[in-house]
Amino acid sequence: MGPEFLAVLQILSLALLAAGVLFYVAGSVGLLRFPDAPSRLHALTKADNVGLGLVSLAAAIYWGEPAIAAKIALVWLFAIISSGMTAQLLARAAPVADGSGSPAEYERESGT
Amino acid sequence: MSAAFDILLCLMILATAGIALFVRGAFAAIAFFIAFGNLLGLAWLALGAVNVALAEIAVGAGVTGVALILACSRLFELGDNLADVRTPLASRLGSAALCLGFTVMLAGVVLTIPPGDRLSKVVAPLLPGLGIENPVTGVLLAFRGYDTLLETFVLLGALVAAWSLTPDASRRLPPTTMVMTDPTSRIVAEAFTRLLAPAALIIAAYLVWVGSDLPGGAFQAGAVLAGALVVATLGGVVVLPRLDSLAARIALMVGPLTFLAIGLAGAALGGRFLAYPDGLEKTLIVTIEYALAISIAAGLALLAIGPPQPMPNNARADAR
Amino acid sequence: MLVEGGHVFAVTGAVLAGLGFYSFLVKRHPIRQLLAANVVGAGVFLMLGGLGRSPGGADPFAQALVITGIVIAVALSALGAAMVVRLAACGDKDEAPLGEKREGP
Amino acid sequence: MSLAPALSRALMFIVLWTSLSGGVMDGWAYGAAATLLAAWLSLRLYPPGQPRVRAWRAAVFAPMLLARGFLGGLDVARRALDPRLPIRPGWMVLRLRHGCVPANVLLGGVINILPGSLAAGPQDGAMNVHLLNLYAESAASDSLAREEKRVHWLFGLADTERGRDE
Repeated sequence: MGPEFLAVLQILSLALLAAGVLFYVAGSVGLLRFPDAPSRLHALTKADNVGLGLVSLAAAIYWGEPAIAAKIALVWLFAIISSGMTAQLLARAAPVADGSGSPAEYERESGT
Repeated sequence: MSAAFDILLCLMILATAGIALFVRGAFAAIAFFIAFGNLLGLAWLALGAVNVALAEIAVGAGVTGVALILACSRLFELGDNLADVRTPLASRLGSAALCLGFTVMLAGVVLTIPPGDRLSKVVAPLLPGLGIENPVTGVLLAFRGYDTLLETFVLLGALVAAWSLTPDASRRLPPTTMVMTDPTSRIVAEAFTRLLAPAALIIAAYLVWVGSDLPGGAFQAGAVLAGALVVATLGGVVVLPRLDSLAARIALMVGPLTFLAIGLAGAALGGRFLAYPDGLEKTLIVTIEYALAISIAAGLALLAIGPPQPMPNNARADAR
Repeated sequence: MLVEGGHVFAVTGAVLAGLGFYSFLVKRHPIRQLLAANVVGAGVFLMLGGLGRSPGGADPFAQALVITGIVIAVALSALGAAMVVRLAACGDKDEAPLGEKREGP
Repeated sequence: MSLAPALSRALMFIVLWTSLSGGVMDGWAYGAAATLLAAWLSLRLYPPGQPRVRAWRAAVFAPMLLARGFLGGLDVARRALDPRLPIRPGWMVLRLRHGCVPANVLLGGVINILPGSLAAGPQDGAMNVHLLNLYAESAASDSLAREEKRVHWLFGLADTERGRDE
């Protein structure tokens, strides 16, 4: 591996990092702009999954070791699985967040 | 570049802390407190302290957040509206002046101390004898063994104190039911636990093992397991133990007792209390860490969930 | 240079401690006070961490101390939360709940 | 109890431990102990005999999922950054074709990664799905049905067991 190759890798990892951060920014913009709680969850889960993926990829390329790359891939995989699961729980509770500050208030309003 | 990142991070930390401290609603305050804890974890990463970052995110933000949210929803059930009362203007102004003075003084003192890593020069030459490459684990278990031992007892003591708040009437009741009442949410938490809890076990075991050479350790592993336990409880996979459950007591005591036993053995073998015999340091420290991880997991999960609740009158019937 | 790398974090820690104290004094709900105490603690930890920073890494002693501190803070916060709930549960029945209790003169 | 499920799960956890430890053999004893414990826990929590994820099918499924997850992120980022905010959020109901709970929960997780859809957990043989663009409802319901087939394939479920547990 010549120095040019390493420089290319560095630039690639920086570009991936920047793209990942852009996705995080887009997710946060969506969080602010979208009108209701479930739509905000769309923005958070999906954009942040991709953001995390790109940042992880950037880190894996930056370190350049297969062992570290495997670990980073695992982190990404578990993060995606748990965000898919928690998003289901949050989507279930989303009307609560839309209604008012606390779960019990929502239940009182909906008469359950 | 890095300085700009540090400053931006610090501003975000201050902003989230400000919202967490002064926002109107209690639930929003806790949500921002958790975000604050995660950003604080990033700050620890920026400071090069990966161990602390892991502990802050998992324990500081996660477990404290769970405990506070549960406390809030219980208070809400008890009829507390969690509303905040405005303090009189005069006392607010007085407090503000006091705290401003305090902050300025503190920051002034801080700025007179040049940052520097002066103690690692002391620690580094002592580590090779231990066989432990992670200086933080080395400090925690070899040089500050007394502190760490007592700390595990503080955790236990806090749990005993929290449990002692249980009124006599509900002491013999089944423990607080933490199972999600919404069936769909419960199904999701249950499936999540059944598919992933064993993986959490492997990750925790790895964190303890790697903690002797790299960032990780009993507290971080304990927090992972405690998280799995809380989700399992929410999904109804794990039923919380009664206060007099022997299994729960063994799980809570195994760490501190192993630590104590190895410490006393060190004293009996002619050394001093908490001295590890030559050549066995690493094995013994890893053994202590595994036992501690079990107790820390049980302790953190039970602390976060809180003591058995005296049921509000209407809910008593549902609680079987 | 007037401000060195770790100082940014140490000063942030000092400001956090000050903000936390102010919130502790003006917020009257015990849960909010618990939260404020946690922020004060986090600020003190950050001061330790910031001052222990050097280009070579972070001070292992400061790190170990902070990990101990975090765990103890969690234990005591959870105990505090349990005490607040218990107080609310067995408080005087004819008195208003915690949040309103202090509204009187 | 037959040995095969225990062995296949232990193998899975050995792979997990090895990729975490980066192949360093120092800790193999701890890894072995953790693997045994995890395999036992896994058999307790998810007894053999139920539909389960096949490892080689997961290896085919995961990359496809990641690719579509990327599209999902791209889609939502585009909508969030578009000044006109082209969304019309609303709920639809997806009828589930199988009563296998873990498969349905996993399907919900997959739906949350796909572009434009967010599942709110399986309930009584159906799943409430929130769409970011309700105009595309019929296209979305087709693609969700295809996704359900893929998850059934992942679990080795036959599609004929229509609404068994309803």
